[in-house]
Amino acid sequence: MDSFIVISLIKIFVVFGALMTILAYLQWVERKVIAHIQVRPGPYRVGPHGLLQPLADVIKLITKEDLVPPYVNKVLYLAAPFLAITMALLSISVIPFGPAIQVAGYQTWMQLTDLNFGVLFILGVSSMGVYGIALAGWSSNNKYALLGGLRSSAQMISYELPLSLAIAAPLLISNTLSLRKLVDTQDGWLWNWNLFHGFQYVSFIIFIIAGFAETNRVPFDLPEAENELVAGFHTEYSSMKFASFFMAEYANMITVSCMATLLFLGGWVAPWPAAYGSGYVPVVIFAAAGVITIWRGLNPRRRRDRFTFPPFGVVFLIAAAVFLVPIVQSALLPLFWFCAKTGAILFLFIWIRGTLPRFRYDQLMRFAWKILFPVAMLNLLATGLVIAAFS
Amino acid sequence: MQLWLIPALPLAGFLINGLFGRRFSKGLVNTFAIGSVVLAFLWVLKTLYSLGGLPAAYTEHYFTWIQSGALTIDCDFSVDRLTAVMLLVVTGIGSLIHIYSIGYMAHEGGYYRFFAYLNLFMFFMLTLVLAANYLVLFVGWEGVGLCSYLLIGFYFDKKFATDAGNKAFIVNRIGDFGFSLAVFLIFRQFGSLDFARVFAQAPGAPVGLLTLIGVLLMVGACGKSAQIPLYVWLPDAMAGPTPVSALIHAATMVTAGVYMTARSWVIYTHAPIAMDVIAYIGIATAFVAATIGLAQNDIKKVFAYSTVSQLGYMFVGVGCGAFSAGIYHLMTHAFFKALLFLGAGAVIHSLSGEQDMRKMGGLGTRIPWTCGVMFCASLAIAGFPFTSGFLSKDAILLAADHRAPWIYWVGVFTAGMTAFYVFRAFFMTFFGRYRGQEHHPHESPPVMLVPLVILAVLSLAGGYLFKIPDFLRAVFPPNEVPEELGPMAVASAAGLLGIALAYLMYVLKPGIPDSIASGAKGLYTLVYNKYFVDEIYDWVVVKPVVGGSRLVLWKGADVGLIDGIVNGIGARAKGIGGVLRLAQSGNARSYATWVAFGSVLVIFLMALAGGLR
Amino acid sequence: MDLILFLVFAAIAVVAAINVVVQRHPISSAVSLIAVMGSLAVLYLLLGAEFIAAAQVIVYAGAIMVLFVFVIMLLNAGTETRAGRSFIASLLGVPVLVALLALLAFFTARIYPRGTMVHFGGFRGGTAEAVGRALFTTYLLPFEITSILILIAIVGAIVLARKELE
Amino acid sequence: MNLLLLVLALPAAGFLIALALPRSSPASSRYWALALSLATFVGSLALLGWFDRSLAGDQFTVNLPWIASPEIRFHIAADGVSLWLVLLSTFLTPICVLISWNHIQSRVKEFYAFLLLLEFGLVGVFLAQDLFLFYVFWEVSLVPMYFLIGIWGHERRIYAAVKFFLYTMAGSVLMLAAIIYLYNRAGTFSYAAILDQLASGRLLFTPFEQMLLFLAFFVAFAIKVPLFPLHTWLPDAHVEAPTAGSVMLASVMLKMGTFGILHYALPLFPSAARRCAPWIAVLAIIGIIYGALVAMVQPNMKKLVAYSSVSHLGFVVLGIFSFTQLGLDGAVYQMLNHGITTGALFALVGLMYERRHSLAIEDYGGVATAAPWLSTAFLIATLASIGLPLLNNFVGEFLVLQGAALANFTWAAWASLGVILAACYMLWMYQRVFYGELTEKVRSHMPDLNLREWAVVIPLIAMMVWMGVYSKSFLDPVGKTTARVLEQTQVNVPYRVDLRMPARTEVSRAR
Amino acid sequence: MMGQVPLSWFLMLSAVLFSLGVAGFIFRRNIITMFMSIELILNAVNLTFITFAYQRQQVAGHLLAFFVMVVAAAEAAVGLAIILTIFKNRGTLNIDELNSMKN
Repeated sequence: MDSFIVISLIKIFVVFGALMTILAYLQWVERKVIAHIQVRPGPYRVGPHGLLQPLADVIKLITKEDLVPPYVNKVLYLAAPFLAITMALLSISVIPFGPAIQVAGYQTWMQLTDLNFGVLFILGVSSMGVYGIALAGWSSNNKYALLGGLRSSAQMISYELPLSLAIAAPLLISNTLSLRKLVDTQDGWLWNWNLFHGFQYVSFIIFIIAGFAETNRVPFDLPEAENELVAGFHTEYSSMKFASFFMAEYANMITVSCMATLLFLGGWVAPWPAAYGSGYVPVVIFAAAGVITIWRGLNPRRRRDRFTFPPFGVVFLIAAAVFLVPIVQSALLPLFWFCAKTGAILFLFIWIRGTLPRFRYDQLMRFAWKILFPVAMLNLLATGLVIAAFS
Repeated sequence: MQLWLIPALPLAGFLINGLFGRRFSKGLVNTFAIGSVVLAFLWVLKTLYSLGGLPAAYTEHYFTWIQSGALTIDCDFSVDRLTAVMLLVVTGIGSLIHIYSIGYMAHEGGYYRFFAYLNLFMFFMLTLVLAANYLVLFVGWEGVGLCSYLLIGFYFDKKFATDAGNKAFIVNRIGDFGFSLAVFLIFRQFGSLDFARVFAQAPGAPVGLLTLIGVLLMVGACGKSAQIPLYVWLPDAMAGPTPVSALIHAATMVTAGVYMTARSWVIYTHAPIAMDVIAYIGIATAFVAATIGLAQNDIKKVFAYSTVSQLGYMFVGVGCGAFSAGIYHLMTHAFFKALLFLGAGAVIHSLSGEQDMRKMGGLGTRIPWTCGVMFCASLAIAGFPFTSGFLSKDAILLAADHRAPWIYWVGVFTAGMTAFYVFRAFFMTFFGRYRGQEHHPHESPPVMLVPLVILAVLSLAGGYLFKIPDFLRAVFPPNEVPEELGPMAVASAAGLLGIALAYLMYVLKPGIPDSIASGAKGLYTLVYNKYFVDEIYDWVVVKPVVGGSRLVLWKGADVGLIDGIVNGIGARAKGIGGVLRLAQSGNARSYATWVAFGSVLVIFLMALAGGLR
Repeated sequence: MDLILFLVFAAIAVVAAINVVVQRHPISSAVSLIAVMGSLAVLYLLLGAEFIAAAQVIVYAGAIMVLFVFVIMLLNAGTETRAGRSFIASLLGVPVLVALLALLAFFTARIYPRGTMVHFGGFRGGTAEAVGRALFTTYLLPFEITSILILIAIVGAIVLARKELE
Repeated sequence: MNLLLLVLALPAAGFLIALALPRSSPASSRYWALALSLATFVGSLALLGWFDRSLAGDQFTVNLPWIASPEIRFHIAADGVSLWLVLLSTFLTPICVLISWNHIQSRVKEFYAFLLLLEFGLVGVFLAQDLFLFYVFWEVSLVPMYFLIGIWGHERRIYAAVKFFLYTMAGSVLMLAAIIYLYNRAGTFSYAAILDQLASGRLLFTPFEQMLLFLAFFVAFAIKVPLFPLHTWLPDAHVEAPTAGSVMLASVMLKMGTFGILHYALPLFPSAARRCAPWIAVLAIIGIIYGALVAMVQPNMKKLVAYSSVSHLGFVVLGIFSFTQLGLDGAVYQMLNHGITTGALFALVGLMYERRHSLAIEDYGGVATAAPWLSTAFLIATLASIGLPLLNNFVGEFLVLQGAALANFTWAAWASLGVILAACYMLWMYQRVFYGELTEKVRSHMPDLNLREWAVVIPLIAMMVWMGVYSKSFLDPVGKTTARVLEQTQVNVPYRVDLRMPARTEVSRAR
Repeated sequence: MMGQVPLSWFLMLSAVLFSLGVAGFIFRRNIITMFMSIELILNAVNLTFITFAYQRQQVAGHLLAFFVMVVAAAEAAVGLAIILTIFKNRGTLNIDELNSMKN
């Protein structure tokens, strides 16, 4: 009983810390990726390859003057970012990163808590996420903000339907609402993943698109369209409150990616069974990464690389070594696969932001209602029929 | 034998003229109108000829008109001697008057309409006389009423004309009321309406019922033949063109009542009371109408009232069992009264529309032909010995004498009055000086004179040409009245007296009438105003009915009472919406409160009802 | 444990509900109502109605209330005006409410003097599976009918909205 | 394809088509309505052709299951009476279409849609053989009339429409209650089955029960007829209704009531009917005289004709409750006559309204000079309606009165007063409207009939003459059916009260 | 035993919420707020359903609640559309100014 609470608290701290850093560095990653897409170095000054940039940003945001404009509805103005971030983080709490592990004799799951209706929970929480933006837009008593809020709420309601429908299909296949069981049903080869196993390509794509919309990412970032709405719903926000909106956005991205992973890509399950050496993939990858970095460090293109790359390479090699330790393997391998898949989807997010332009609002809505929704519907119907046929 | 052709021909004339007459020339209209009637006349002659002496009724069946349960109304025509007489009178006189109308109506508008109506009338009249059962007779009965309505209202932009038309139709309707009731009773009693079957069973029927039937039939006859109390329409009917007055309101239609009662003689002979009623009504009408006739100044009115009183005579005849005498007088009356009217028409025509005798006078030299024929007619109606009128009237009076002397005496007195006022009119018109404004009276065209002359001959000699009583002896029960000279002499004497008196008062000493009038002022005004009968009817019947139904029934009962109740219920229903007016505040929150209140109440009641246990 | 949960969230619910009623501004009421719904969802969980709880959050809090907020924002409805008054409401309202509450309380107290005690997991029939099964077997007809109802509602809403556009 | 179904389906189809037609081209809906109504009429003529006049019973029966539980069947059939009433409605609908041609300018397609729906309902009412189906059609026919009055009526249309609706509903609710009670007792809505149970004595009502049921039915029908105290909706409805509405209302709709009495109230509850007969007859006679008197003083042509309808329908009721072959035949015939004649009158009044835009009598005068043919047609209609022989009404009135005389001579005597008064009010109106000096207003506003109006008038007049001259062609089937009704009303049910009326003896003697 | 909640408390809670909802409906003038009060009432009723479902250990109550939600959703869609229309036509959301129901 008590141990349960203790473990839960520990897990909470661990996950929270990890999540925060990930959020911070996700920003860094995004800037880097987009920079390289646009063929420029990106953050480079603060720390090696700007690795300390997030830290700097955090300091900046915290130390910035936190001004509350007059004529705003105080309570809601203050509540909005809090609400946004809370809802964003809340959904993380049911997401499993990996299977049960043994820590100091305690058997626990790599998951804050398991609800056997976890998917519903996430849906509910994410649907609550609207309020953050909507209230922010409304309470800051500014017509751009209001418009942003309106747009976001409309957009989110609209895209929540295809999202849910897209989710429903894989749920039908693996016949559970518990994220954990969801992963278990996709164990084994990668053709057991719902994506391939149930031919859920359509719903996967729909899910990704709707996910973009839900998280107000490009090309669906109408609520904060700078050139129309001067940054939309968070125009009036500054410093930490502004940051919390950002964090909420990235947290949502992570949630969506995790959901995608769990629903379609088999969660932490390796593409093929460990018996066939899937366990050595991370070793190989990290080793290769280490070798490459060291090689790049030995004959650098920039002066600094000579000092920065070798340590990285060493770190990678150590990581590779760690993956060879049998005790931790059970814990790390699933985590690796999970992060890999999630990371891939996050990269997709960033990549698309780097490439696609923004929709026009009516296009957005028409797309949601006239294309996504019917297609999702049909897909669900087809899936249901197939399942009914084969069971 | 194609009896149906007889009415069918005028009907065809009516249809042709009625539908296309507007586009026809007058000649064409005449051709169809007169042609059809004359053809009908000829066809009648041929029929009668080929039927021979008509020992018994000859009937033709065409189709079944109404068939329902036990009731079967066939469209049958039948001819017996009575019908034959009527046919001859109707078609003969009808043809003459049609021909006369050519001249008379020459300058009137609605030429084709006039002749169409006349033809229609001929059709219905012939149907009436040809009918073999009461309902077909009723068809003609109503139809002639319709035509008289149309023709009286011929000048329909004149209100008095249309009023007269309505009056005629409605009064007739009142008569028909009695007639139809009689028909119902007849069917109820005999299970049929065919004359043959009815009369065959009549002897066996209860006398009371027969009497009732007879009286009701008489009511119908009163309407149609302008007897007391329903005679009021006839004088007004003079609003129509004069030929109409001659044909319909003198010669034929008004005699339909007489014909009908004579036709139903079987019923009457078994219901003596009914016959008495007829006789009384007849004599009373004859007398009253004659008295009114004494004081009229409108020439047509005079003849109208004389018609009424002559009809009275006919009913006296029928009522006294001398059916043949009645029919006899019907025929002769048709001759001379038609002649009188046509003559009057000619006078009016020559004075271009003047009808007031006080504005006439001295026309005898100006329009001698007219004067002559009018004289013949006057003699006939006055019962001058050995004229046709003399014969028929005496037949009636003899029968009356035989039945009830007092009727006879009244009749004689009436005859005297008749002679007086007819000749009064005659003298006022043709003798003395011309009193109208300067104007050149012109003799009528030959197309008008020829019929007049023919009629004149008939009214003088017609009684001898057609010895109706002998001819009808086969139809009617023997009613042997000894040919006594006394009554005849008295009657003709009365007539001559009347003529002499008129001559005295209007030719020799024109001052007398006024002195008499001023002498017996009350009496004179009473008579002059026709005993105020119209006014009395107006005050007693019309106004109360109309006013009553407007104020009491419509505004009162309908709108006030019934609708009041209905709307009241409606209003109450509206009020039920809320116990308090408050509940209708249209305020949603109040409504919500009421709902809440109600639910609380319900819960509470549930609690009381045992939620507590 | 359960007791604490109940008390906490019941308290939240009641306070928020009061807030719904007393707040002058519709959006504040809306937010409070969301709070009510959230706490109710928790109570549902406590009662073992996990599916309904989720549905409560998704449908009510996530969809319906969003609509409300959306409309409020769209109409930019300010604090309500004092114009107009309902005599009846001000006259009968309070007593009626008191009576209503009293009656309801009385009945519950009377009928459930010591009804069953509620503890988490006391009822496991509320899983999505159970609900779904019931929904597609016993209650299939009403379920279909609700679909029709929703269709009608959609049509009606569209029609009204279009009319509003003109 | 059963003819009845065809006759019933065509108007329904027309209704749908009319709705489907584009609002933009009213002409198309006019032509469609005309075509469909004519097609319906032709169909009903075929009905007439196939009808076997030698039978008294139902023909062209269609009996399909409609509602499983409680078992309600779509059971329609035609007998000698309903046949003619169906023909009447299908005959008048195209005429209504024609008279509304220019009269209706707003919401044309809806108007014609409602007109056809009305026809559908009316035909259904006359054909239904299942009590519930009958009730359904009854209400179906009520609705479009409500809208016809309420939308296209004159000034006080809403009041009139609501009044009409409430009156009729009040009645029909009673009837519904009675029908349901019957169902509870008989276990079926099928009219034939119920009659059969009654005849075989399997279904017995206590006299009281029967009286209540009879009254429930009768009041519903009497309101529709309308019988004397329940008539006040009629004048308003007529005055406010558009011409076509008045025509359909007067000519066909009122017959629903009398048809209902004849077809349902009598055979179902014979003894109660016979016990009530004297009272109802008295009411009918009051209606006759009262309606005539009130009509006499109306300043408004339509109101006058409306009240005259009250009077005429009084004859019908009187005939029915004389319980004699003649009376019943006359009543049915009078229904048809009144349909034709009053229909014609309303149509003509409507034509005059189109010209002069007034219904007030004093706004007219001298029309006969301006429009001779119009006034001729009106005169013929007038004469028909005052029962001139050789025109249709005479036959009906004569039969009714004769029948009444067989039943009770006093009734006939009183009722005959109505005939006199009819002459009074009709001729008086005719005089004031058509005769007299031609005023300038009238002259300028009164063109004579045009071709379309001829097409309206000619058939009506032709029917008047035909029905007046050769009634045999109509009375045969009617007689068969009425005889059956009469025989049904004499079915010897144990508690049958013996009727103490001269009628029976007279009838037997007349047979 | 300790730590458990009497069933009736849930019912009490629902009663309170219900009354609050009614109060909101009666005393608020803003249509939207009144509408929200209705939702509150519905929620209260749902709570009752769920509670009874627990007491009777039957899922039926949940279904009722579910249907209530569906209906509420539909109602919200239409109702809000109506409110929009009203606002566009009348320019006010105050129920007391929308008294066209009066005669």
